[in-house]
Amino acid sequence: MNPIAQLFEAAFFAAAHPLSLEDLGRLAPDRPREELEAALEELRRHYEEHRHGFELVEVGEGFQLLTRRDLAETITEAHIVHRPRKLSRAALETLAVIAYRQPVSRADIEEIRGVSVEGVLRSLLDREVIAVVGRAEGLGRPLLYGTTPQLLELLGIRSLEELPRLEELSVALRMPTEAAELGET
Amino acid sequence: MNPIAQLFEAAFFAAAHPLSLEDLGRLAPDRPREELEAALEELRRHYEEHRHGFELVEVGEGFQLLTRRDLAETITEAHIVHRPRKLSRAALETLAVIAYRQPVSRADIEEIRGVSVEGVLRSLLDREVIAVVGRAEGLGRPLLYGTTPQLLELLGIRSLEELPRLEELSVALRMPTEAAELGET
Amino acid sequence: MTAPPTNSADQTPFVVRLDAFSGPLDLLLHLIREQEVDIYDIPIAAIADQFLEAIDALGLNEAADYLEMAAHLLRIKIQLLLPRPFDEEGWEDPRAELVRRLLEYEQVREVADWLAQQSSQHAGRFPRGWFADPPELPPRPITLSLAELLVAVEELVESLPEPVLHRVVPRPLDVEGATRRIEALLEERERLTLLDAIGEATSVADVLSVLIAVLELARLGRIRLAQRKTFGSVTIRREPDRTAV
Repeated sequence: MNPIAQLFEAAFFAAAHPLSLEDLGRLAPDRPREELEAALEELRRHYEEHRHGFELVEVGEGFQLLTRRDLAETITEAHIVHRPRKLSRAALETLAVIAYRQPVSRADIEEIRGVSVEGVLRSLLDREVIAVVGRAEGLGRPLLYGTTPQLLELLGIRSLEELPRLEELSVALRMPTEAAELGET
Repeated sequence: MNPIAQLFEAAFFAAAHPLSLEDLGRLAPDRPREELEAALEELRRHYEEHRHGFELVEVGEGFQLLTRRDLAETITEAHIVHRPRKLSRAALETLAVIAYRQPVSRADIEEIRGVSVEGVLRSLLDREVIAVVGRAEGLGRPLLYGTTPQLLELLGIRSLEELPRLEELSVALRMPTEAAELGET
Repeated sequence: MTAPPTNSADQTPFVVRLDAFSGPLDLLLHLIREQEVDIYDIPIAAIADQFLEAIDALGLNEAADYLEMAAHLLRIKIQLLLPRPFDEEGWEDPRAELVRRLLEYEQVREVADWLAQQSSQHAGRFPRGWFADPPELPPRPITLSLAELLVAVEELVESLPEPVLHRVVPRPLDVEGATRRIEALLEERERLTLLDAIGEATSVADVLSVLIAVLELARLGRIRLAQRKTFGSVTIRREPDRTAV
C-alpha cells in the first residue's frame, strides 16, 4: 500500500464521519487530485482482492469504510459489539427515587429531582428496570412507576427488602419523620 | 484472507472496544482456540506486510485495531480527529493512588494526596476509568473505588501488572514496615 | 517539577503560580527541594515559615487543605521545641509521620508522571471513530450495581434542600409581568415557542404565570397559538391585526 493510501486508510478509520475529497486533500496537500483518486482506488481494490472484512463506500458527503454488510449481521447476532453500558447519573437518581417511593408518578419524581425526567423514564422503561404499575387517583390519573424483577436481578438482590433502609444510609436521613414524609408527598 | 480472519476483522471494525478471545470465539463457535489465534496472527501479519494504516494491538482485556502511531500527527493536524482530553495532574495523582491501593476509600486517597478529591473522583467516574467497587466495613461504610478495564485502554496496557512496580520507583520508602504496608494494601 | 523558577532578585522568593501545585504536599516538597535539605532531617521551623509565606503569597490561605498542613507544621515545630526526655529511647521524632507521607506522595507523583506519559503515548493511536447506530437491536445492555444505586440515593438526599420535606412556599403569580415579557419578545420576533416564552423561569409559579399570560393573550386575540402535532412544541405568533387592538 503506498504511503498516501496508508494515510487515507488511517484517516477513514479514525474519523467519526465520512471524508470528502477536500478532507483528504488536507491530509496530502500539494498532491494532484488524480493522485488522491488513485489512492482511493488502490484501497478499494485492495479490500476486494484481499477479501477484507470492510469496504470503501461512497456516501453522500464523501467516502467511508464500512463493515461488509454480509458480515455485519453475523457480528450483530453474536452480541459482542455493544458493551453493557452504565446508567447515567440522571437515570440512577431517577431509579433511586422510584426504588424507594414506588409506586410514584412522574410529577412526584420531578418534584424531588427538580428536573424533567421524561427522557430518563423512557430509557429506564426501555431497559425494563422500571414499569408502569398503575394509575394514581385524582387529576389526570397520572401513571405510576415501580421497579421490575429485572432490576433486582441486575442488583443481585432477591427482594426490595434487601435494599438498605433510608435511615441506614449515611447522611441526613436520621430523621424518621421526615423520611416517612418523604415517602408521602 | 481466510473467512475467519475476515470475520474477525469485520468484528474489530464494528466494535467500539477491545474484543477478547472469548468474544471472538462466539463468532466462530466450535473452532479450536488455535484456529482463532491463527486468524489473529494472519491479521497482524497482513497489516504489517501490506503496510496498512492501522494495526492489531493487544490492549486491556483483548485485541483492538488502532491507527499507526506515526500517522497520528498528520491526522490530527488535518483536523480529522481530535485527541482525547488529557487528564489533569490532580486526576493523574488520584488515579495513581487508586491503581496501587484499590479498593480504596475517598478518605484514604485524601490522606495520601493531602487534598480533597471529591470533584476529581467524579470526573474519573464519568470517564469510567474508575468505578465504585464496594463499601468498606466500619463507620459510615465508605465507598471503595477501583480501576476499570477502560483505564487499561486509556493507557494502552494489557494489565495492571504493567504499571511500574513500587520497588522500581526512584523514590523508595526507607522505613521497611511502612514500605511493606504500602505495597500490600 | 511543574513549579516555575523563583525570582531570586525579589525579596519574596515565592513567585509561583497557584495552579503549579496540586496540593500542600506538592508545595512542601517543592520548598524542601528548593532548600536542598535532607528529607529525613527537615528543618521544620524554617520550612514551616516558608510554607506560611508561600500560601500567603499564593493566595492559598483560604484553601482548607493548605491551612491544615500549615497548622500541622506548626504543631511539629512546637513539639520539637519541647524538652526531650533524658533517655532518647522513648522519644519519637515528631517529623517521622510527615516524612513518611512526603515520600509516599513522591511515589504517587512518579506514578502520575508515568501514567501521563503512557496515556499521551497511547493517545497517538486512534480507535475507529465511527459507529453505526445498532440497527433494530434491543437497547444496549446496562450494568448496574447496588453500590451505584445507593450512591445515587445518597447524593439525591444530600442535594435536597433542607428540610427534606415537600415545602409549599407561597409565591404570587405574576401574570402581568409575564404578559409584558411575551409582548416584548413579540416586538422583536415574528414568533416564539412556548419554551422561549417560559425562558429561564425556574419556579412552578413562574411557569404558571407564563402559561396563564399566554392563554389570556390568546383569548384576547392578541396572539395565535399553534401546535403541529400532539406533544409538539407550541408556537406563539402575533395576530396580524395586533396593532389595531
